[in-house]
Amino acid sequence: MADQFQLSSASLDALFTALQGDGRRILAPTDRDGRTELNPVQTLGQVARDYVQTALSAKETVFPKVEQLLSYSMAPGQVELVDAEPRALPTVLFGIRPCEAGGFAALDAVFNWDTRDRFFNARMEQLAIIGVACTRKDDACFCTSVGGGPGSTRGSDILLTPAAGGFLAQVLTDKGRAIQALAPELFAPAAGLAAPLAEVPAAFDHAALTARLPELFDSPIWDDQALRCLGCGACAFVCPACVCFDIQEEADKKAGRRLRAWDSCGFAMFTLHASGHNPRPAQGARWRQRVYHKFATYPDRYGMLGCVGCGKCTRACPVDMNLQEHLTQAMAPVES
Amino acid sequence: MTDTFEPKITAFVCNWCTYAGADLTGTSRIKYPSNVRVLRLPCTGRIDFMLLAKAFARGSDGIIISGCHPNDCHYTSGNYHARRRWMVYRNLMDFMGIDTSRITFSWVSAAEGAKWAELVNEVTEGIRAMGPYTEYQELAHAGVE
Amino acid sequence: MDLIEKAEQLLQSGDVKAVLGFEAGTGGTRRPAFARRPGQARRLVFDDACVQNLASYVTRKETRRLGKVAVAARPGALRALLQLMAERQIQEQDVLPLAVDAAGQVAELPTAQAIEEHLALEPGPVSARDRELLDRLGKLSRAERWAFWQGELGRCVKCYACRNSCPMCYCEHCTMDCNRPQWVPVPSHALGNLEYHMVRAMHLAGRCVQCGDCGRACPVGIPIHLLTFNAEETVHAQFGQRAGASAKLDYALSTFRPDDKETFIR
Amino acid sequence: MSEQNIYLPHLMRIAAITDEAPGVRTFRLEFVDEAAAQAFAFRTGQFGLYSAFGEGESTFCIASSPTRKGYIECTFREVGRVTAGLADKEVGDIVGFRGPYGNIFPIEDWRGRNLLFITGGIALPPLRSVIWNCLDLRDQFGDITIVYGARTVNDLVYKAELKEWQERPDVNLVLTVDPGGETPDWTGKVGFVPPVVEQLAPSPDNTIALVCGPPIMIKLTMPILRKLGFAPESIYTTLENRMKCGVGKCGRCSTGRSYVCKDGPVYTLAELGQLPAEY
Repeated sequence: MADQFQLSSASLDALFTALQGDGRRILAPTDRDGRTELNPVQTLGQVARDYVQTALSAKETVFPKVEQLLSYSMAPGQVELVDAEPRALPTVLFGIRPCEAGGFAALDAVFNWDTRDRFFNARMEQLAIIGVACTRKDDACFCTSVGGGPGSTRGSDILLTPAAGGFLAQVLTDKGRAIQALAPELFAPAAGLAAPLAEVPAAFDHAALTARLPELFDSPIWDDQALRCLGCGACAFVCPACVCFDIQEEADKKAGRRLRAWDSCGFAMFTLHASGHNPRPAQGARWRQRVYHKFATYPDRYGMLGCVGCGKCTRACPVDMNLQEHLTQAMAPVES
Repeated sequence: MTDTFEPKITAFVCNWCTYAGADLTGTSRIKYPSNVRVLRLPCTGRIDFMLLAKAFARGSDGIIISGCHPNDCHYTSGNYHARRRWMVYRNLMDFMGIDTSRITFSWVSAAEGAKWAELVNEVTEGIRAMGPYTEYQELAHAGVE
Repeated sequence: MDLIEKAEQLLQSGDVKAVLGFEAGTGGTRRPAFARRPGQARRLVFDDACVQNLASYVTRKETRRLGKVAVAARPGALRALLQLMAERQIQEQDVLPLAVDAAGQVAELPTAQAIEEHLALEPGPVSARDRELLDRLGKLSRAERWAFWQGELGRCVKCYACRNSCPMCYCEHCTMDCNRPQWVPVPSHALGNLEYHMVRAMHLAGRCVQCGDCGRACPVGIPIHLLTFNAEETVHAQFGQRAGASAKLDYALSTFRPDDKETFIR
Repeated sequence: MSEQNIYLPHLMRIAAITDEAPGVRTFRLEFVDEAAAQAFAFRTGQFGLYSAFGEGESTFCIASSPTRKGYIECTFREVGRVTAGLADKEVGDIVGFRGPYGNIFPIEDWRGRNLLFITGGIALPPLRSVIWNCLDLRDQFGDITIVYGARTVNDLVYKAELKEWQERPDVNLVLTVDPGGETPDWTGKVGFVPPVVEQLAPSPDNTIALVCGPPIMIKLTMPILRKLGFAPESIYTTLENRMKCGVGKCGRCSTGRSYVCKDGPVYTLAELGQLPAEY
């Protein structure tokens, strides 16, 4: 059980000051131009209120949408390679939801299961997460169906739960304790207090789903479900657990750089061979890959799901490819 | 600083009129600034809007686009088609906040060597007064972690 | 006859293989739905919350494979269907557009002419809100517009939801996916985003039916439809035609008039 | 402690270029950095990512045998941006190489076995590595049979080596070209690879079959081998899924639970049976 404390809003604001005094930037959900999105903040007052989720996920703090892997210069018969050092700033991610905080483990699983990805790791090392538990939910949320919950501590270094006059704080990790140590006087003892959380009823049993997927591979439901899928990458790009990336070259005659950028298995181009052959030629196969990668491959390879139930994909989808609903349907394929 | 600023200007010209006109400027020994890099294309109809975008992205401070006068196109109607596209593109660029005053469109015939020199002079001085197109050139490095 | 009855009838008779319409989605929204069997027609709804442009499905190979489809079409979809006919991507007999009136009654629009006549009764494509946005941006200084679009496009992650939701973006090989040459950088950095949206707007100039679906599709809320709207408005103002007005429209940028009027060529 | 950048390639100098067939070239590559050369080792079946600086990276097998030290070779057809960039290079130019990646052909397990190679077109390179590896250890293996087909005589790659294999008494080389692809002096067979294999009817006894070719050739050859009595565990092939990272992260080659770049590219037919047919 983690150490539990109480923080008034004023204390939390003071903690923001202490964090910045320690040389850390704070990224938090803000309401800017009518959109809830992560931005640098200085004070608690700048943090969005009453939000359920940001549109994009917090993965961009450790896995930016575009990052440089290397650069080089060229002359006849010569190439000078320049290694790229990730620009990893000491960062506190404040106010993300427990589901998203849990997503970093899924990223880590892929980036480090074999060789280690320096770019991800350098940024991860500099990142501390102060999550805020959910007292509200919306129709896209399904964290409890995938092993999470509105008060899940997984992935957070400190988890705050809104309570009267401020927050309950669970200090969970060494990184969390290091933050606490910056201003220990702000953390008042609060043993035994509790705060109400959002109610998110579970919609399906993820273990049963994982067990069932192998036999459903050739089922027509994937093609059926994917009929309305437009094949864009919105779901993958907003997903806190989607890791797939592209490597792109940009150069002129004298110099160039190699960049990593987000990619999506939903794009037809993703698997297209130079010969024109495409192993996943239709959207149904690509949609199935998305589902299977998260709910069959991840559990098999990494012992966890590749989905945290945040519902960002559902909210981002222009045609409402509701993931929870589709998975529920996969568990009980009854259609007239 | 502005004293040392030499504008980089890219000119996209058609092969049949403006290129020949610029050639005439030279053979007529009319002097004009050397800030212009001339890129010859078969016809103004070939001057894709992306060429303009690429010129700015690669560091041009100003752009000249020039071809045959209406009714004089070597391919009959390439310049008419081009004109339509420029009308749309110029509005769009302005709407996106791109500085269209850095782009000069003109018709320069093979006989108008003097007009070419005059045009290049004016554009060069105009761009020199505006200064480098830093805000666009900075894009090339922005947005990469 | 209401939409559900109509859909049941069409599917029962085999006149169409699917009815493309809307059904209830997450949190009170509406979403595209394919009714492929008479029993599925009950799911269909049609009201002002139905916003997506269903015409973007008719050129998809997954849809074409089904056979002829009926489309419960809003005006934006109808304009897109006409424009697709003008661009020879579909023929009259490939699709059966269905118009639903305020009372929920359905009319078949089996010919281009029927669509054109139906659309003639509809208000213009640009909503008052978008008109106001366009005007407001137009009144800003150039530097302010630059700052506005840089702020907005900086949010773009190049998920291509705008492209893929667009009924007119049917190209099998989009120039964004071609790399010889690589015209537009693939990554969503500042230049990649600016050039992508510039190309998208230009490729839709004279073809954009101004349904605004691209802007609606954007997961980060960029009003990117304003870019194609701007290009389309220029085409309308300068060349006197609007995409989606007729199945026999020439592409504004592949034609010309010797007396096209401009003010900027020296 | 800063970790290694796993995406940073080695610089390689092109030591030799061989034009194999129309659009098909072989590069012999040597490490620019001596220490990297010393540290480098690979086994047959492995692949790498080759950089044409300015254009990007592309995935090909290492087409030379690990028994030939001091260099690696790759053979590619010019089909896209990167391969076109590579095709522009000349001897002495620098390209990039990351690798070796992926699993191997387990030739140690094949001692005393007969080897049957079946391949077509530009898919000979991965098997060429195995063939030379086994020929350099010739006494460890039984009969070696190679069935190789191409569209036309001109499209056959490694023509000098084919001649060498043809002349070796300890190799049975069967060459074939598609109908219409033969020249007047062609002495090989005329016909597609699968029926040629069927006609040849190789014995499955104590034999390992290695099949590399275009998807259609593999698809048609597998049932023939099964009919001849080859066990799925004795038939090997390689998958050619598209890759970007080569190290099991970018997700592109993910097929079922397998990353082709890590768990492949070498699979037995039995293993393929466990994967969805998304390759």
